[in-house]
Amino acid sequence: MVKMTDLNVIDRPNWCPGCGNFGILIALKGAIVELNIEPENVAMISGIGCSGKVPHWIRTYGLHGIHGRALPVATAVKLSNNGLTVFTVGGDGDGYGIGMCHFIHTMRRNIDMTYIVHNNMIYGLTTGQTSPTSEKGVRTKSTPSGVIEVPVNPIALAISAGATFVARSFGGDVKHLQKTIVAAVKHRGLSFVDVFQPCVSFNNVNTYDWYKQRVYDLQAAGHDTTDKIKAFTKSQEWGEHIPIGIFYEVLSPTYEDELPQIKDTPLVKQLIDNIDISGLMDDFT
Amino acid sequence: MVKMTDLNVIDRPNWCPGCGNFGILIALKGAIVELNIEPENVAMISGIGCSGKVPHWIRTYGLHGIHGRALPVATAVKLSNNGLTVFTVGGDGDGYGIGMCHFIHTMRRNIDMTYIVHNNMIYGLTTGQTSPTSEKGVRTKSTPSGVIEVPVNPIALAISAGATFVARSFGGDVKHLQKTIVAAVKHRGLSFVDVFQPCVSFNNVNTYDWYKQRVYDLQAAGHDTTDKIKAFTKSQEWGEHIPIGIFYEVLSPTYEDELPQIKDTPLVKQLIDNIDISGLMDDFT
Amino acid sequence: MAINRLTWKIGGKAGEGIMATGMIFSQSCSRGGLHVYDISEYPSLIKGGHNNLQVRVEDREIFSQVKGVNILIALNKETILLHKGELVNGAGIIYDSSEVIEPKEINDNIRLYPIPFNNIIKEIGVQGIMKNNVALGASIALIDYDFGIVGEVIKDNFKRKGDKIIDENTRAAKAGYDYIKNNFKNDFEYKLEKTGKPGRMVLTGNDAICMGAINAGCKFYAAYPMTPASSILHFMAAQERRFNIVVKHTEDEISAINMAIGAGFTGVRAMTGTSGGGFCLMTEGYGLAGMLEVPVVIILSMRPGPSTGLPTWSEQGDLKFALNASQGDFPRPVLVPGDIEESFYLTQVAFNIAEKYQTPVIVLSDKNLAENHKSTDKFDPKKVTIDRGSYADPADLAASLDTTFFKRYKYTENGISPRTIPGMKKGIYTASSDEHDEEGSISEDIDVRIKMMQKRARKMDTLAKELKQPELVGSQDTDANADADITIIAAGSTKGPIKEAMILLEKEGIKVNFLQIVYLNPFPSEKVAEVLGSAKKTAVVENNFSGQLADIIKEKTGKDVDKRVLKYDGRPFYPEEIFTAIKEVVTHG
Amino acid sequence: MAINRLTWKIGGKAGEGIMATGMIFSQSCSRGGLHVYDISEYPSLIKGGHNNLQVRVEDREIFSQVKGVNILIALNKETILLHKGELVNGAGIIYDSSEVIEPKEINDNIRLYPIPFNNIIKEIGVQGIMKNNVALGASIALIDYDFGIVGEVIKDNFKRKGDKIIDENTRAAKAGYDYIKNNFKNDFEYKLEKTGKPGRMVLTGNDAICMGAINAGCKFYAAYPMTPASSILHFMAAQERRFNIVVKHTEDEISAINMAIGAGFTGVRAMTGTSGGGFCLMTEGYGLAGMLEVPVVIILSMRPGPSTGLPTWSEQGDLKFALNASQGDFPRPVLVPGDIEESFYLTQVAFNIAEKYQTPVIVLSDKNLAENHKSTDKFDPKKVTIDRGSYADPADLAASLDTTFFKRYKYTENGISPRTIPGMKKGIYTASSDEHDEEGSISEDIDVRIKMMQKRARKMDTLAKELKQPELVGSQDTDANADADITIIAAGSTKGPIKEAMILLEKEGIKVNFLQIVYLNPFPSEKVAEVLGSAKKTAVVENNFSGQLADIIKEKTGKDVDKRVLKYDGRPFYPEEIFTAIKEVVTHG
Ligand SMILES: Cc1ncc(C[n+]2csc(CCOP(=O)(O)OP(=O)(O)O)c2C)c(N)n1
Ligand SMILES: Cc1ncc(C[n+]2csc(CCOP(=O)(O)OP(=O)(O)O)c2C)c(N)n1
Ligand code: SF4
Ligand code: SF4
Ligand SMILES: [Mg+2]
Ligand SMILES: [Mg+2]
Repeated sequence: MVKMTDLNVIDRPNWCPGCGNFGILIALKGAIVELNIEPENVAMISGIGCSGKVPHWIRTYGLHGIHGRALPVATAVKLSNNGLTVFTVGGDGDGYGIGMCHFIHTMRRNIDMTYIVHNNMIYGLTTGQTSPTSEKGVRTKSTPSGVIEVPVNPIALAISAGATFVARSFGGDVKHLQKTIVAAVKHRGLSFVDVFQPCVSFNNVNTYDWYKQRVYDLQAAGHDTTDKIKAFTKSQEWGEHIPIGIFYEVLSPTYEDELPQIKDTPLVKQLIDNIDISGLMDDFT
Repeated sequence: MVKMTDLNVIDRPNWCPGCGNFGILIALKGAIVELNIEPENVAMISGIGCSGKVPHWIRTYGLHGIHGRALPVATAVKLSNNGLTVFTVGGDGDGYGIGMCHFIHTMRRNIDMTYIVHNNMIYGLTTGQTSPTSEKGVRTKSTPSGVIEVPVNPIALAISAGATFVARSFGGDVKHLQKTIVAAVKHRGLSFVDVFQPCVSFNNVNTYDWYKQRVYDLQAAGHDTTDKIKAFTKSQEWGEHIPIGIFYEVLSPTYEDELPQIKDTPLVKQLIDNIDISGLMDDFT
Repeated sequence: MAINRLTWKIGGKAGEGIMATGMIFSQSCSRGGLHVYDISEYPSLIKGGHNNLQVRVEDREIFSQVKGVNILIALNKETILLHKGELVNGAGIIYDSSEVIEPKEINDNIRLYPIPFNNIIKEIGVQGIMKNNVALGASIALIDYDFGIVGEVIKDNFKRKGDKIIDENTRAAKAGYDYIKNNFKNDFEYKLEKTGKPGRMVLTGNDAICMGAINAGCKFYAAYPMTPASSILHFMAAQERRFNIVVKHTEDEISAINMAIGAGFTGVRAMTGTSGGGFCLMTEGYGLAGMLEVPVVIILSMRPGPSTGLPTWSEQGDLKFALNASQGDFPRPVLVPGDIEESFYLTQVAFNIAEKYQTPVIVLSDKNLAENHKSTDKFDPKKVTIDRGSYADPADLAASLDTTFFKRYKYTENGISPRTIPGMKKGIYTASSDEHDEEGSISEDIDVRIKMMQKRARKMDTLAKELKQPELVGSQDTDANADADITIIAAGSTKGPIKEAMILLEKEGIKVNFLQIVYLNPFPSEKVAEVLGSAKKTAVVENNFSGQLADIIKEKTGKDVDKRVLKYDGRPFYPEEIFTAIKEVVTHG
Repeated sequence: MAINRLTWKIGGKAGEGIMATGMIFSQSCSRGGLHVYDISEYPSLIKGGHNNLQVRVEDREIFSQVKGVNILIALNKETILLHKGELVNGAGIIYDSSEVIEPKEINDNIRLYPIPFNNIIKEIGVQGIMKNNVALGASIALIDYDFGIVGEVIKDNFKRKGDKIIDENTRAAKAGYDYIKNNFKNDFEYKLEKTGKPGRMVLTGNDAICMGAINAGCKFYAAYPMTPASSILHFMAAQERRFNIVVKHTEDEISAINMAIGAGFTGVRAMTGTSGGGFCLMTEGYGLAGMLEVPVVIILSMRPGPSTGLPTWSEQGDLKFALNASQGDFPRPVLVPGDIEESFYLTQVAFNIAEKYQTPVIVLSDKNLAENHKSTDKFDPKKVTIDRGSYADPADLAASLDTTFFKRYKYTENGISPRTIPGMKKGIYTASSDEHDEEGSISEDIDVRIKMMQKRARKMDTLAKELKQPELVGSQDTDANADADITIIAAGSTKGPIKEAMILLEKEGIKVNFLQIVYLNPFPSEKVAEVLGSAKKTAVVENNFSGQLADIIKEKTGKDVDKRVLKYDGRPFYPEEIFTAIKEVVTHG
């Protein structure tokens, strides 16, 4: 049995005291323990941002890459060794800003892995600029006169892009989050979880309280997760009441399912020292 | 009055005979004539692809930039001279593949300009690889065993991203297309038009006939363009019956509206030789 | 007793307002007519890690930090442990009296000034975060500086936050001041006195770049945040309405440079700024601007790579990258300011070159230059005249046909073609990333290709001819020594410590000349070759691992420098390090 | 009468099957034991623009095109007008008899073979598109070659399309063949005869790269289409199920390289391929791989820039870009194959270097090498042994703690640290783009930074030591001339025309040595300096504007070559051009 301590590292996370990332890290570890996945069979992939540091603070294999590019890395990790449980973690800027191209294309690929976005509606690590999820009008270092564009709606985008598991949770509710992550990992195919994450240093609007006063659980409310239109409709709710939980879940073949190349043996375990190209050379003669 | 011939250039487009781009070019010119916009006040911005060559074959100002990056260029052209009518034209690979990040972020910006995608569901200029709009299972040079992921749905994505004018048309129906482009240009804010464009060289599935047999006009069918959920629902229709026309249109302040910097004078017309930074220097003393 | 010559340092956890307090100190010194140079260190995290800021003050112009701290404000114990080694004899530590400092922890010659921060704060009824103001005030008392100036600076800095905040900050500082005056003898060895001369600006290289850009008429700034270029975005954004600039925080750096290109194409002076990782994403657009012949200014502010590297530290590791980024050969002017004044003036020059030569121009800075403050005389906003380059002659335009494109890429002797912008009647053309003929139409013709490559390249020749070769100088910018023992060649922010080191070397009787490379491209090969040919000895001083400038020098002149003085731990050079290295070369070869 | 020594050319509109027809001709010659080298030209559009393909055939190994066409198949009139200047005396033109050719349009010494394509096609009842087969057959008759071989090649090529297609193609070719035999005298001066020796492969550099990659165990290929690298994607995709490779056409090049990094990190041999514009987008990932020490092979296939440039033509304009891409200093091995064999073997070497040195490796090719075909002996798949580098010792792993990360970045003498991959118990670590310590944890420590930079750099030193310096050769790969008049230095695809030019020069009594640079980095400075020091004269031959290789040589050795022979119009060198340029240098300096 995997224990919480198996996932601990010696260094303490250097996030600001009170940062919402702490709760997410706990839920993430909790989910891995609950699912009983050996740490060496987990790959934790991230880009750059406060949230991107997660792989350094959990004892699994990790890759802390470049800003916005974690999903392609994770995709290849999974395709190279489909025996691994692969997580991608990162910020809203990382995933919905600079990484938006990969976000949409990964959603339509249905690789069996889990993507968790620490959505604090701000650029934390670069000390407080607007993020794609910042609300219209918000004043930040890079938008001192207020954000002009409307925020992205990651839930609606993921649904529109073809994701097969789309959920939202809240870092301030570790239980809900852990449950959601467990469901995400169990889902066969790409699972996407947008997580509300209070940033105590640069976002003094969307605080723990702000969320607590607004979030309600879709599952408790009896939401039908199999209906795409209803899921989309729910994704449009914002303001006084904000839904969390699973918006949409549907089963369809994973990307790996359609690759006979890795049906029997993961790529990484295939022998490469006896490849025979003589037939290939004949083709050119 | 602007005439069709004012927009002609000496060179003939070097697209394959029968290519759907010809119809789009005619409709585009027709729309500019119909709207009576002086050619020198039009900026036609494109990336790379067969479709990306449009600026070379219409006598307006043009910029034929790099693959997938036309929208940021166009955005800045408009913000630099908001007196111009700005078009972005390009392919499905250009716009929905490599350019997806800019696509989503431009949709939420509501700059008053028009984006037309020549959607041939294939990479034309690079001789026939899969595009993000290729249907699942399609065999192309880059996917000889068939495309695995589900296609992107540009209409659903644009709606989800916050676009204020979302339409689809068909290059085989120049009248419909011209009407749609005219409506797009007249719309105050970002207008997005996905155009079905037969590629006679590399896409022998989605042919003129294929489209003709399937498309029906949303406006003729009495679609309510102001309802986002209905628009999204319509965006999900595919197969035997495929809607064209305006899916969604809503009025909201443009990006430019919220820039007092350019309220009176476009940036390009502001004098720069008498800027006084002495107060700024005082701030640092 | 040392008057007007000290280094003041404050350290504590990230998020405790170290930077703001340091800024107040620097400004206070500057307003008293003193010169300051400050440098800050912070890790890539928001709160809790160790931050520090060090201000050097003198009554002559100073160009870098130096070794040896005279007064250390330790907001926590860690600061003492980390920095006690930097303290000189007679230095003082201001710290929280609740911390226990064992005698063995600290050198006998160091004076301790424990202060009951919490009590004081409680007494005067302000927030705990004001601790650093108390400490600041205490330090002012210790060095016997004019508290009135400090009060004014606090007032100005918190103007926008309202009277209450000003009052609290001032009271906190005053309480610290009084505590020292009341509880300690006035025998601290290091003092500051105001000079009565007017104050200077206290600003960073990034501030200067922004002022330069604004003064040059930059109307469009698009960028994605990246240390150490983010503060340019913040500055420009803060000024967007005052100076009518459109400032856009874009979705990524690809968008940023393509927007800048769009603006440049439309006739607006446009700029973008980033660091290495973001510049990677801009390289394709960089080449595009080169091909379209669209003016764009790119601020590339270096930090240590490879990859994310040390994101909040400094390096000059992107010289060769900047010079060779993007496929193919095209004009790539690269300008390297060495200090804050040059950051201001060269940014303006960059805009002029960009428009005159219709090409992207890189201004290469680094974190040291970008983020450290220096007291600086006000700039001369009229020194660099705006040159918008060659727009198409209206007569030519009127004469051109209605059916063809304008010859936007006309072959000319100097390589520069007449420019039109959208909106100009009869100036219509398409700017194409494909190779194109004079009218901008795509062409694969051999003749067109050759002529167009040559035309573009000629712009660089023209520019090279226009530029003066750099001048060799002696210590303190005097004429070069005819019989110098060694010549230092360098580019960028190492200029400051080099200037300081030259003073030290001169004192030891070592005569040093200095050749600053401001244009990395077009490179002043002639002058550099001459110097390398005639100097007794030569050295480069670079903040990178491999000696990139030395490599470039060799590529351009065929000559090796005798010594590569390199530092690549993310920290700037101390003058003393350069002094030692150069002395070693001179004395032992 | 010239036997087994001719150049055959076919031209027409894009989309008319020019390439396929040329391929049949080349393969037919090769199967007859002859050597072929073909080169195609096409514009960046799909149909209608002018395409042409030229095949040179001899009974000795040949390495490039030469000037002078002996037989021209003109599928349209434009082809005649464009290429008539290339025809030698006695050459023949096969063309549609419905085209009118005025006597003044064509030289007297050219023979005309008008063929009623349409009639023939109608008669035998095949599609119009088969016109080129008719022409092909006609050319076979003219040169008196064995039609049986052509029939077999057609059969093999259309195997997958079914018997009907095979039959139609064969009949069309036969009809053209017969038409010539029946209507013209058998007096054409240029003939081909099969040699009875076994046939060779006819393939491109890209084909060879793919075979090399597959043979090296590449299991993951991610790319975004871009000429001239697209055909690698097509090849790998076509073979994905046969060789169990995951091939991904990604959303962009950024994704492509990051996927390759993900695969490399997981322990799978991975590759990506692109051209300049796409490589721009990969530069950030390139640096990432350098920092993470993850093996990745990047094929950078050059075409003329800047920007989109001439997308379907060739250039060697990205040498300095490849060497300096991405911020900071890190090991950047760059390998440059000069021909098809080297494309095969060096790709395998690249995988070995990537894994052994845990670093990204660039294989630099160009459109000429990537897309032109050459008849080539079968490769030796056993020549390059797979070397997977140093994985962590299981004993070390077992001994390591459960609470710490594995020392994945251990400081070692040769710079190479033991590697673990996900799934390995106790090998757990995080690969970080931030500077990190031996365990991969983020560190901003001065000492760690310095040691880690040095560790990474040492890998390059170790590699440099492992490599042999290149050898100087004489004409036809003989030993170098002791008293050569000149030494040519070059890298990449110019090798072919240089080898041909050397033969020509030798015939004129000019003795030439050749030094091929295969490793642009680590650069063989020692050997190059020695050659530059001892050669009577030196020249580089490069397909770019500025002489990038010559610049690199100067940076590395301090020495100028005497002459930069440059061509940058997108076309490859003709041996004759090199001959002339070199002769000029030798005779007039
Ligand atoms: C290419 C590139 N551009 C910019 C940066 C600088 N940068 C680092 S993190 C970050 C954004 C952080 O915001 P987010 O992704 O929301 O993460 P958070 O810190 O809020 O968790 C940026 C812009 C970078 N590292 N790389
Ligand atoms: C960065 C970059 N990658 C790849 C290419 C090669 N390329 C040119 S056009 C194109 C795709 C064309 O497809 P699409 O955008 O759908 O346009 P179409 O030709 O179908 O109109 C590609 C991949 C490029 N020019 N730049
Ligand atoms: S800046 Fe915000 S997101 Fe980053 S560690 Fe601090 S609280 Fe968390
Ligand atoms: S390849 Fe397709 S899209 Fe391109 S010009 Fe030909 S028909 Fe049109
Ligand atoms: Mg964030
Ligand atoms: Mg397309």
